Amino acid sequence: MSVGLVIVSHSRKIAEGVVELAAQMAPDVVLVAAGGADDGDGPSRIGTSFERVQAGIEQASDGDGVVILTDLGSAVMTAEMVLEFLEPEARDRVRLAEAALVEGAVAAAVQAQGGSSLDEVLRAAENAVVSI
Amino acid sequence: MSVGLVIVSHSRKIAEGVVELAAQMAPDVVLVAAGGADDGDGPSRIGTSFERVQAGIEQASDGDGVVILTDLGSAVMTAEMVLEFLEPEARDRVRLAEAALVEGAVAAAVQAQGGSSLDEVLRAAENAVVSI
Amino acid sequence: MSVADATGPLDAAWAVRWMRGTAQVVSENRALLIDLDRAIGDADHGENLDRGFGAVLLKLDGDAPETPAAVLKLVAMTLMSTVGGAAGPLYGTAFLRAATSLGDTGVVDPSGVAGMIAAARDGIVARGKAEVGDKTMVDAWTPASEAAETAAQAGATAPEVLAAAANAAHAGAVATEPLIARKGRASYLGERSAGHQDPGAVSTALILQAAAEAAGGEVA
Amino acid sequence: MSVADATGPLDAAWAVRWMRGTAQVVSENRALLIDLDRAIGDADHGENLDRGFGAVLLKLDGDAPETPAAVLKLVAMTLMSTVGGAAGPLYGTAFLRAATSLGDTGVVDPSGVAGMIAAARDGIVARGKAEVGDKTMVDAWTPASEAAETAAQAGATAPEVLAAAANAAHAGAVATEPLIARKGRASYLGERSAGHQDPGAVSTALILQAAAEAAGGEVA
Ligand SMILES: Nc1ncnc2c1ncn2[C@@H]1O[C@H](COP(=O)(O)OP(=O)(O)O)[C@@H](O)[C@H]1O
Ligand SMILES: Nc1ncnc2c1ncn2[C@@H]1O[C@H](COP(=O)(O)OP(=O)(O)O)[C@@H](O)[C@H]1O
Ligand SMILES: [Mg+2]
Ligand SMILES: [Mg+2]
Ligand SMILES: [Mg+2]
Ligand SMILES: [Mg+2]
Repeated sequence: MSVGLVIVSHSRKIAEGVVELAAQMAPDVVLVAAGGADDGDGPSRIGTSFERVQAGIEQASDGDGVVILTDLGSAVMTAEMVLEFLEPEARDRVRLAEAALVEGAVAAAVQAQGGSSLDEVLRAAENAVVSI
Repeated sequence: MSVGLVIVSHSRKIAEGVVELAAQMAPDVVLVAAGGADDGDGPSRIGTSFERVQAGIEQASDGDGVVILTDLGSAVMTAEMVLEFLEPEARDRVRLAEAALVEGAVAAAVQAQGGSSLDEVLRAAENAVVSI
Repeated sequence: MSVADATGPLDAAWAVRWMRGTAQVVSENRALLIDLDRAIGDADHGENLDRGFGAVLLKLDGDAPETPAAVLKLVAMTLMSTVGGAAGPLYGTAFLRAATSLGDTGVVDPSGVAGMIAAARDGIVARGKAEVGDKTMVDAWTPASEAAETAAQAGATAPEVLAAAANAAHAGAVATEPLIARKGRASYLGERSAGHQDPGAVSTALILQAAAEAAGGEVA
Repeated sequence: MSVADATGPLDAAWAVRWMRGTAQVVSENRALLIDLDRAIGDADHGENLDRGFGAVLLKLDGDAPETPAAVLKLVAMTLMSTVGGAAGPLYGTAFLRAATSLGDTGVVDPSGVAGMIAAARDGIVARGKAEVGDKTMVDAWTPASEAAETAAQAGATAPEVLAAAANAAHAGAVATEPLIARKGRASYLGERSAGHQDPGAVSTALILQAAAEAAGGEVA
């Protein structure tokens, strides 16, 4: 199984949209949307959710590792916090990309679809060119 | 009135999500989502729509100019095509940013909210750091 | 490929036949174009073009433009607003520039055919900034344009010029197979894009084949 | 600010009083924190913290942790999952590190207070990578930690150490006003971020004030 991706955005729509866009070119890759703040029921508030990110990593981690993409700085902090709660073996198989969210996710998804390794997928995200 | 933004994405959700995210920090800026391909009724297909981009520019152009942000290359081509159909005076007040979509849109929106000029807003988009 | 039944001057009626033929051949090859795009893209090229040329058919049923250029302009505007993928602005620009090159001529002559194909090709390059060898539709349009120019200069008839262009586009499309994509979505795949023909190059060959067949040109 | 009624050792009951007091003062200052965040952010800091400490109250009604550290750990976990903004991971980390620094001690002594505040501050720096002067909550936590350390070394009581920290945090928050933000959302504003106090620095002062008041410390 390939590397999975978790898309962390303050907006649920952005996270879901990135997943639908990237899925077009990477039908076999596990892509998980972790967008918006968690407020039980009701429409998702703008923000990030520790639980959604944690569950997203869990869901994406059956393959060759997980790359996390984030939008703004507070999403990065939420993701790093989640990483601190992982067991060392699980933690070792997760990478946090410093990448443009949409562009990096598409590039990473295509790379993962091709069966590349965790660090190759990370590199694809981080080197993604804007507006190819 | 400030500079307006048009968010062109292949995914309607992404475009709408970017608008909701950027609006939080730029409540007075006109932000228009031009996402997905236009198929009359029904859910929006993944793709870009000449008409939605054209209407978006129109809608955003009451202020000090318009900055367009795009996701992938075909969105850039659609936007450039629309620009060719504008009258020269209208065309002169529009800029196409080479920027990360989400990160660039937030940075540009904040800049526009501060009353900056068209080229300053463009610069903010293009210089946006990923994961601030 | 086959010899088309229709013959006659390259007038507005020819342009309409060309577009009807394109709609048909695109529809017949929908699955092929989707499969090609699945391998190195997002699996929608066949769907995009089928929708686009389907919309062209509807427009042609309503309207009967009086010059070849008017037909191509209508096609350009329709593709632009209905395709939704890269092929929308690319073919939109191509047909628009082709229309402009024809002016208000009623019947396109051999050098007019060559000029029209060159204009389409240049429009695609201006829009997408791809070069020959980047594994895009430019790799079909460029040899097509060169073959058309050569044939026109050698005194070929207009149908013969179109047939030469279509054959060259077909060869160009086939030759994209080993290339590594450097433009468009397929460029995300890097080296993995080799080993598949480019969908846009293949659809270009289909479109030019339809042009030749609509003119009664013999396509190899 | 006022002198709190409650006095006594810094035990689990004190930690619970601290958190109840924080929930109240955050709720009272919700609109202020929102307005501060509207000026240089996204106008949600008051809402974020009010939701977070509201959730803490519910947790404390259910559970009665037996050590100060256990209270702080519960608070950390609750804020982390309910705040939704930058303050979630930042205060989450702060309270978690503070809890760790206390170990299983039943009553926190003066140097324990200083160590707890230093641990919270260091956690925030580790999480957010801001330096003093970047116009963030670090500009309140850093002077608070220094003042607590100085007071503890000078032989102050635990409530006095907390009061010194709270006063220093308050002064630090006020002093963020002229600064230009270099971290967090406010950094998008560049020079326009000057002229407003940082919301996180202000909420930090409120939290430490509540700690002091819960201990009966006199806050200027
Ligand atoms: N920059 C470009 N220049 C020339 N042709 C391009 C460019 N980008 C894409 N193409 C062509 O477009 C074709 C894909 O079209 P289509 O599937 O409709 O678009 P999309 O990639 O948006 O899904 C490619 O096979 C290629 O021939
Ligand atoms: N990198 C950082 N380091 C330290 N503090 C930060 C950082 N980023 C943001 N903050 C603090 O967080 C506060 C904003 O919190 P909040 O409004 O809850 O988050 P958000 O910016 O996600 O809406 C700021 O006022 C600042 O004090
Ligand atoms: Mg495609
Ligand atoms: Mg497509
Ligand atoms: Mg905020
Ligand atoms: Mg927020």
